[in-house]
Amino acid sequence: GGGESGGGEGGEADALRFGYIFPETGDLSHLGPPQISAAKYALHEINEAGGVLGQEVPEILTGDEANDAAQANDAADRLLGQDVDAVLGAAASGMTMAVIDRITGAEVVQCSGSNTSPDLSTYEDGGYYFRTAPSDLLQGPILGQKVVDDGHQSVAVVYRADDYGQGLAEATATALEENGAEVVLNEGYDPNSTNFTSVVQQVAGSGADAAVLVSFEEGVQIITGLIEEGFSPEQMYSADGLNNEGLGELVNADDPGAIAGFQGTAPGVDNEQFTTALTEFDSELEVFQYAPQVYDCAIVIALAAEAAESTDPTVFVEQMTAVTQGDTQCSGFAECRDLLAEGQSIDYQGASGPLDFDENGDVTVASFMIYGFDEEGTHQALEYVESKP
Amino acid sequence: MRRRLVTVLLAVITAILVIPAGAVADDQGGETLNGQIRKPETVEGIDITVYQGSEEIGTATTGPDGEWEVEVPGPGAYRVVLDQESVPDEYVVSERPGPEHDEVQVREGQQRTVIFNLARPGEEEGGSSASPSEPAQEAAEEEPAQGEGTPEGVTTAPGVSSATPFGTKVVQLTVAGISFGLVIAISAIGLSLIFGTTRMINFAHGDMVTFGAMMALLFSTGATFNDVPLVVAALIAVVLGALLGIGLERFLWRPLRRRNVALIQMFIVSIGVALILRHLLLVGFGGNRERYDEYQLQEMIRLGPVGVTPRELTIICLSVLVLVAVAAMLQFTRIGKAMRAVADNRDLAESSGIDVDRVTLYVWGLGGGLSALGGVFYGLSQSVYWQMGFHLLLLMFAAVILGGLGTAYGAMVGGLVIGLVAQLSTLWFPSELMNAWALAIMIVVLLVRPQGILGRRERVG
Amino acid sequence: MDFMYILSSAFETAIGPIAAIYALAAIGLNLHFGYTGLLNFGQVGFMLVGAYGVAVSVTTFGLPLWAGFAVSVACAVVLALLLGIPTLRLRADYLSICTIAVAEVARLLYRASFAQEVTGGVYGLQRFAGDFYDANPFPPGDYGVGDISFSARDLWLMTVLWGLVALACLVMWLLIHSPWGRVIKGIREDEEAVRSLGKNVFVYKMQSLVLGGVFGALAGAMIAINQQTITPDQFMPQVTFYLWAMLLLGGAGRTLGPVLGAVVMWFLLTVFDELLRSLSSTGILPFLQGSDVGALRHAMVGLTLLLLIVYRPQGIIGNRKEMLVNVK
Amino acid sequence: MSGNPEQERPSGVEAAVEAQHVREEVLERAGTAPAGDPRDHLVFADELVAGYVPEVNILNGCTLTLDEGEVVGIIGPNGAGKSTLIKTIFGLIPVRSGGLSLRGESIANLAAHELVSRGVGYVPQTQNVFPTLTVEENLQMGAYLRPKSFAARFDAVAELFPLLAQRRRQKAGALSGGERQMVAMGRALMMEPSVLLLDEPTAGLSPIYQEEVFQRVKQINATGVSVIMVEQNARRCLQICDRGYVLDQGRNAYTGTGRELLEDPNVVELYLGTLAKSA
Amino acid sequence: MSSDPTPVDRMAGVAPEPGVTKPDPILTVDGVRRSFGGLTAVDVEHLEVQRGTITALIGPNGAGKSTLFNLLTGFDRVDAGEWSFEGRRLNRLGGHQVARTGMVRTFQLTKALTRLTVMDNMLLAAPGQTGERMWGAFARGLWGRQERANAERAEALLERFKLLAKKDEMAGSLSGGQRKLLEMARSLMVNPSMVMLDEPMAGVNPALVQSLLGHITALRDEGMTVLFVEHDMDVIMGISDWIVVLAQGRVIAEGRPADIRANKEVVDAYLGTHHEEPSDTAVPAAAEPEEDR
Ligand SMILES: Nc1ncnc2c1ncn2[C@@H]1O[C@H](COP(=O)(O)OP(=O)(O)OP(=O)(O)O)[C@@H](O)[C@H]1O
Ligand SMILES: Nc1ncnc2c1ncn2[C@@H]1O[C@H](COP(=O)(O)OP(=O)(O)OP(=O)(O)O)[C@@H](O)[C@H]1O
Ligand SMILES: [Mg+2]
Ligand SMILES: [Mg+2]
Repeated sequence: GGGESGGGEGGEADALRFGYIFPETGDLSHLGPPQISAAKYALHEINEAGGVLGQEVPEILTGDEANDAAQANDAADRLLGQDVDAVLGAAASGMTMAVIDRITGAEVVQCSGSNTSPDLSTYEDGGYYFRTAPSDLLQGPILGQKVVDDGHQSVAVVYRADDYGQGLAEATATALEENGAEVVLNEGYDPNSTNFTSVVQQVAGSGADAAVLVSFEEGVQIITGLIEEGFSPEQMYSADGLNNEGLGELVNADDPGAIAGFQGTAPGVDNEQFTTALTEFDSELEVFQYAPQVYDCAIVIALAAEAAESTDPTVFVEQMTAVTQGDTQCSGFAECRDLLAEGQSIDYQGASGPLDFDENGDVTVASFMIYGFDEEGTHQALEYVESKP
Repeated sequence: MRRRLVTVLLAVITAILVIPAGAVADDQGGETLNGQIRKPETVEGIDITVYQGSEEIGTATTGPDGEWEVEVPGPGAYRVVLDQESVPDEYVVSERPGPEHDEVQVREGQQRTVIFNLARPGEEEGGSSASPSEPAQEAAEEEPAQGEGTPEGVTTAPGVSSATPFGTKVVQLTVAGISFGLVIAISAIGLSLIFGTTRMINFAHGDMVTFGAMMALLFSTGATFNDVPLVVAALIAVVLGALLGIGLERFLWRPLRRRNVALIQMFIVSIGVALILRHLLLVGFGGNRERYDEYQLQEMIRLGPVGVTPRELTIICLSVLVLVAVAAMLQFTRIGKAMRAVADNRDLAESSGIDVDRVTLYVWGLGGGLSALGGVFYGLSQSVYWQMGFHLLLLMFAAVILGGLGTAYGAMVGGLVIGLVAQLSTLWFPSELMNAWALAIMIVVLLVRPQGILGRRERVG
Repeated sequence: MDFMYILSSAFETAIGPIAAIYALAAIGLNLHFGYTGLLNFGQVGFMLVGAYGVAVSVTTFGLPLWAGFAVSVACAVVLALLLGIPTLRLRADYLSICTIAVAEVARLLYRASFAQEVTGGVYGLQRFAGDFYDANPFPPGDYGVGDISFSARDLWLMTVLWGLVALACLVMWLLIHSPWGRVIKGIREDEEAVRSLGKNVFVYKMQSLVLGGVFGALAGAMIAINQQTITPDQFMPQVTFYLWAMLLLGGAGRTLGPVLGAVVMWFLLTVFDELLRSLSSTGILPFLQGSDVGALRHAMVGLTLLLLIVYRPQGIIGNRKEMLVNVK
Repeated sequence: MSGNPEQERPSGVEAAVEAQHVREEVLERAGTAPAGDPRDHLVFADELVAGYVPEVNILNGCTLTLDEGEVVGIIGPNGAGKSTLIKTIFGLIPVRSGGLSLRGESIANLAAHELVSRGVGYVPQTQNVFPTLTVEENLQMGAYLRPKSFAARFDAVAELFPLLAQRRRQKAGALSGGERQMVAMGRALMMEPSVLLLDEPTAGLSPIYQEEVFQRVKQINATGVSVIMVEQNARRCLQICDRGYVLDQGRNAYTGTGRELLEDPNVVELYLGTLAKSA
Repeated sequence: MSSDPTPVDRMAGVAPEPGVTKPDPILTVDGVRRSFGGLTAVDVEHLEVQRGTITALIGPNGAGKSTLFNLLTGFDRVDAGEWSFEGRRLNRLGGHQVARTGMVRTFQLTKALTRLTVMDNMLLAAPGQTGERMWGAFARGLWGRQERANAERAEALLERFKLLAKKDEMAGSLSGGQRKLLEMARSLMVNPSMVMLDEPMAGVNPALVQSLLGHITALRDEGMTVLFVEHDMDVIMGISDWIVVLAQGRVIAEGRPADIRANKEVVDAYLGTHHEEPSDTAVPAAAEPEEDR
């Protein structure tokens, strides 16, 4: 129904233009595909529902952050040069740092689905920067608590020494100590490291009864090493970086059950539906890290534009927080848009969680999944926990 | 500031339990607070009281294995207090986390663990958090013997519950260093050959390594090629690697040489080749890490303090074999000598009747094949991803240079030094600086021996 | 597909601040390699210390921005000395690997957790260039001709940067066309011969390393200013490789070679990016997945580098005669 | 300040001017050498044009023949193109125009190693050893195409240069200039060529060895090997040569038997010098 | 020419024996040794080089001549021994420092600066250029005149060495012999008080050799000391005032040309008998310059 959205004065508004800056290449290129698909999926949904303010949303403009600030900057420049209204990304906190001045300085809304660095909360972004991923400060305590709850009292924390791993590891280690557990090892490794034997041996030799691995896929090498050293998967924990359906097969293709008992935390809600829909949209997708968060970014931006009845970012940025904190809960673009058209104030419930932005553009409430693997090595969501700062 | 934030953090709102048969929530039902006093050892008869606000919810006393449990009426925030009176005289309550936990949030259905630690008077140390550079030596002293004290319900794997003594660590890391060093060496030997023969800094070598690993992956896993055994796939990969090398020489480097293009320009071309190869592999195989599906997760062979998997042992042995074979080939066979002759002086080699183009082609073939083999070994010992070779490239160069260019065993010696230094540095320094130490050692060695470890000084006048 | 748009946006990049920054760093590299024959593969190390010189001075120690630049230059000098003393007597190919190694070690140290207090560790440092933008004489707004336009911010940056580049070129020209430059070029050919004529080769090499390093550091400092944020991981060895590509593309041993190389290189990078992206969005290349564009673009850059060297090995304005003499 | 020794001759400048005249005259005549039939000669280079840098010819129509069992010497001032001529014959420099044949068969575009397999051996003027190979390996490279004959040939070479046998395990790069020259010569002798191209084989050798090399060349020649040698030890070279060519600026300036050239006053004045004039 | 006895004349009274002291040595070498593995390449007990003379250093291949040059000029390190030049000890000085004391050498295997023009090769060698200092380089006015003077001198030398036509070509495009010539000319450009030439005439056309010898003797007459290694007997006998014979690293004989030719040991080890005949005829030519005086 385009009728309602015609509420804008004469329907003269420009189309809402999205752009993204995601890692298509570079060290974090494995994080690219799910986020790209999610963004495209969101736009697809929006257009299915008739577009924003009655205008079809044009094809998303793309940019590669390449894990290189110069290229990310260049990509940002070009997106801005094409008059985008909103930029999704960047995926890595460091890359966001590299482009945030440019984008928010140009008064364009930026929303990332995977930035977890606490520093971004307080960054002076003129109110243009948002993120749907929870800060490390939210995830760390949940993970720490989980380890302690399972009866572990001396814990080894190893992490990917970059802005993702170090931040989360710090938060987790703090939480572990707050809970009274002893952190017997707190060691970062070079993300580009080509050999993990020494890390494995440090964990094995630390006398810890549990290990927390804050890593991306390279964590598989540590898991394998630890299992071979006689560590049981039940003693291993990880975070969103290893929240991977195929983890069991990566560790041991013959017997994915080898990692039975491995657990971890990851931002997300119980949203089978979203995963299924996204898989339908892009059948080649294997992992789904941060896909719901990116999807939410796009939808919230579209809703904000609807609510502000304008696709001008300087105008609709005011509505970004409002559409996540209103009175009537709703989910999905079509439903929320219709409510807005009825003049209601809406509270968008995202694919990644309840999603309420605070004044910093952070989510106030984050939902975390505790995942684990069963005897067959199948990925399971064990529990959902919400956390508020 | 962050500390304080975290203490107020755990305000729990709702809890949704999705999977009914959760692996953790074994005994379904009410919320509890529980714990086990086991530091420095399990202590019986300690009283623990739980309050909600000022209201006392319940009290428990630790059992013989130090465990205690208090049922709580429901989700919410509780205060858990350890009764200091009940602590036997030989212990005091450890400062961390102290005798009292404020604001312990319990979610619906959660059996939440609360930790109290005891300590022997006088032994109390301030913080227990390990700094990265001192891996928990204290933990070893604190828990000299586990054995009978280990309570059930707490999973403790054999051999990991107490910290390993320093000497053992040295031995273990030495083994790890050797195996790492040999993987570097075997990947680098092709580089050394090509670098040695053509004097060209081939920046595409890392990606040739990746190519080999990926080809083996392509043939050994997945439906595409019906799962040939990895050994066969590795052989195919070596052949393909050799073909890649030959193709590059035949259709790129040779024409460039014909056009009298200088080495440094060729180096830029090799960067171009590297970019192409790497990103085509990215497009073809995606950005994820994969592993071969054979020889994973093996039982360790334990020889005293050292554990090695058969996989690693095989890689070590095969690497040494191949390295020695290549070195011997270079040193003793006719074609090997011809390769060195071409390296020294192309025109003169040509004038000696050596078909320089053919020899160079062999070198590239051999170099390509060996890099593919290195890739398979490397992928087997670590994992296969599109940047694997690129990440290893600098270490390979370091190994080749450190050993001394143009020497038969150079790559091997250099690789071993690099591998050992990298691994052993983690005994004292943070792991994140592993590569920094490996590279630093190269510079230090070159300071003393500018021609590399095995290299020979050149005559000046 | 809008070719005019693609061209104009590529042109914007080619004369934009980033290209100027790379040009500056490549000028330093030109002094190192093009004239002195030092195979310096660690130029990015100078950019790193330059960038951090500004960032650390301003953020961590609260110094004014100009002092940050002074610190940058000082850091470059120190790094050049540290790098040069052990490595300058090495053979060319050994030197090349050692310089990458030093730059890489520097990066790893700057990002290490123990350095976090000062350098911000893996998080890097942000927001230190306010003073620079406050000094912007251009009133806010867009400036440009036709499809090409720059914001006041970029215009200010570009003025300063291209000014620096021009200054660097002038300095280089004066130096190279002097007896000093002759000695430097002599060292490139055969340092033993130059030594036998009574020139202190080490000192000359060191001077060259320092001066080229200072250009690199200035480029680094300008990166910091441009981005307002720096992390150690943006100073990976690849940056040096790109600089090399630019230098050889333009023509090594030519005053304007590196500048031309940087401009052309960024032009190409952008053209391919835009071209592939518009091809994939118009669906002309159906096999292209969204995430493949970035990868293919890099592959295309590789291919172009390759073709350019094949068809113009001496670079765009290089001297083919010099190159041929070099070979035989 | 000008040196006394020059008094007996015209002063430097005048001499140069006069010499230039003679040279120009000679070069006028050159290039009209009668072309023969390639099949009549072992090596036949006809009006060769070649060079290094595009569009700059170093050889401007150089003609040379070598018959079976001959020793031919090439002399000429520095930079005349002697080495270039040898390199062109040996296929290291592409022929730009002109004919080049071996036993009547064109070799204009053959690679050097193919010539080696046709029995042509070559000793370059500079960079004529493999520095990182040992002396023995250097010699093995000489016998690359006939590895079996190595042992026997090695003994023969060792007899000529005993030092090489003593130093067989030493890297050639560390050798003295003369020792290198021995290695280079030895390497060529290992090949058992039927045509031997020598570019200043005696440069840097001590007088004893210089003479030894000339003698050896004669001996080898006596066994049926044809030799082309470039020499700056021109007088001695022409003494043992059957025929000699004087090259100047990439052209033939004089051609004749060794004795004819030795006695031609112009050749002596311009190319041989009077320093070592006998009698 | 001055009426003072020239250095050459003063050599008349010096006994032709190894290690003999000279009236006015510019270079004194004492106990210099260098060995490579088991091979002692240089073992010179005592050697003096007379100022203002042309001294030839001869010896069989591998005798250690080039190695001695390398040691004396700081391009290699001695195992033991010391030496002094113009009364100044040179031990531990680097190659460039030695050159600055006024002792300049050439290399047996030439080292042309290939991608510099011949002229630049020459100019590079000129000593004490203001513009060679980094800051000086910017002040064109400071070094412009010096540069022109140097260029003139360089052209004169190139003319002499038959390289003037090539002055704007890259040194890398010179032929083997031309490189030798350039190397020699370049070393003279430094204005050394002593040049050490390592086989300067090998590969140089005899006609040119002849005119160069004139130049070298002229240089000597201007007061320069020349120490050169050579295998061409005509050259050695033609211009040297004094000959030092090295074999297996040791000085086995010293003396004037006539002394050396009469030395049976040297003839056997080095000259070979066959050479006697032509070298006999060369004597008068060699003696010419001296007789003139
Ligand atoms: N690699 C090269 N590139 C360009 N020009 C060259 C090259 N080598 C030689 N030349 C030029 O070719 C000419 C002839 O050189 P060539 O080496 O043939 O001389 P030559 O007769 O052997 O002299 P010499 O007796 O000094 O060895 C020289 O003038 C030189 O300038
Ligand atoms: N770096 C080195 N390593 C090993 N041996 C060396 C080295 N340098 C020189 N030699 C040896 O020392 C000896 C002396 O060499 P040197 O070059 O001084 O001889 P030379 O007298 O100059 O001979 P030539 O007349 O042939 O040039 C030679 O036998 C040589 O092999
Ligand atoms: Mg020649
Ligand atoms: Mg010598």
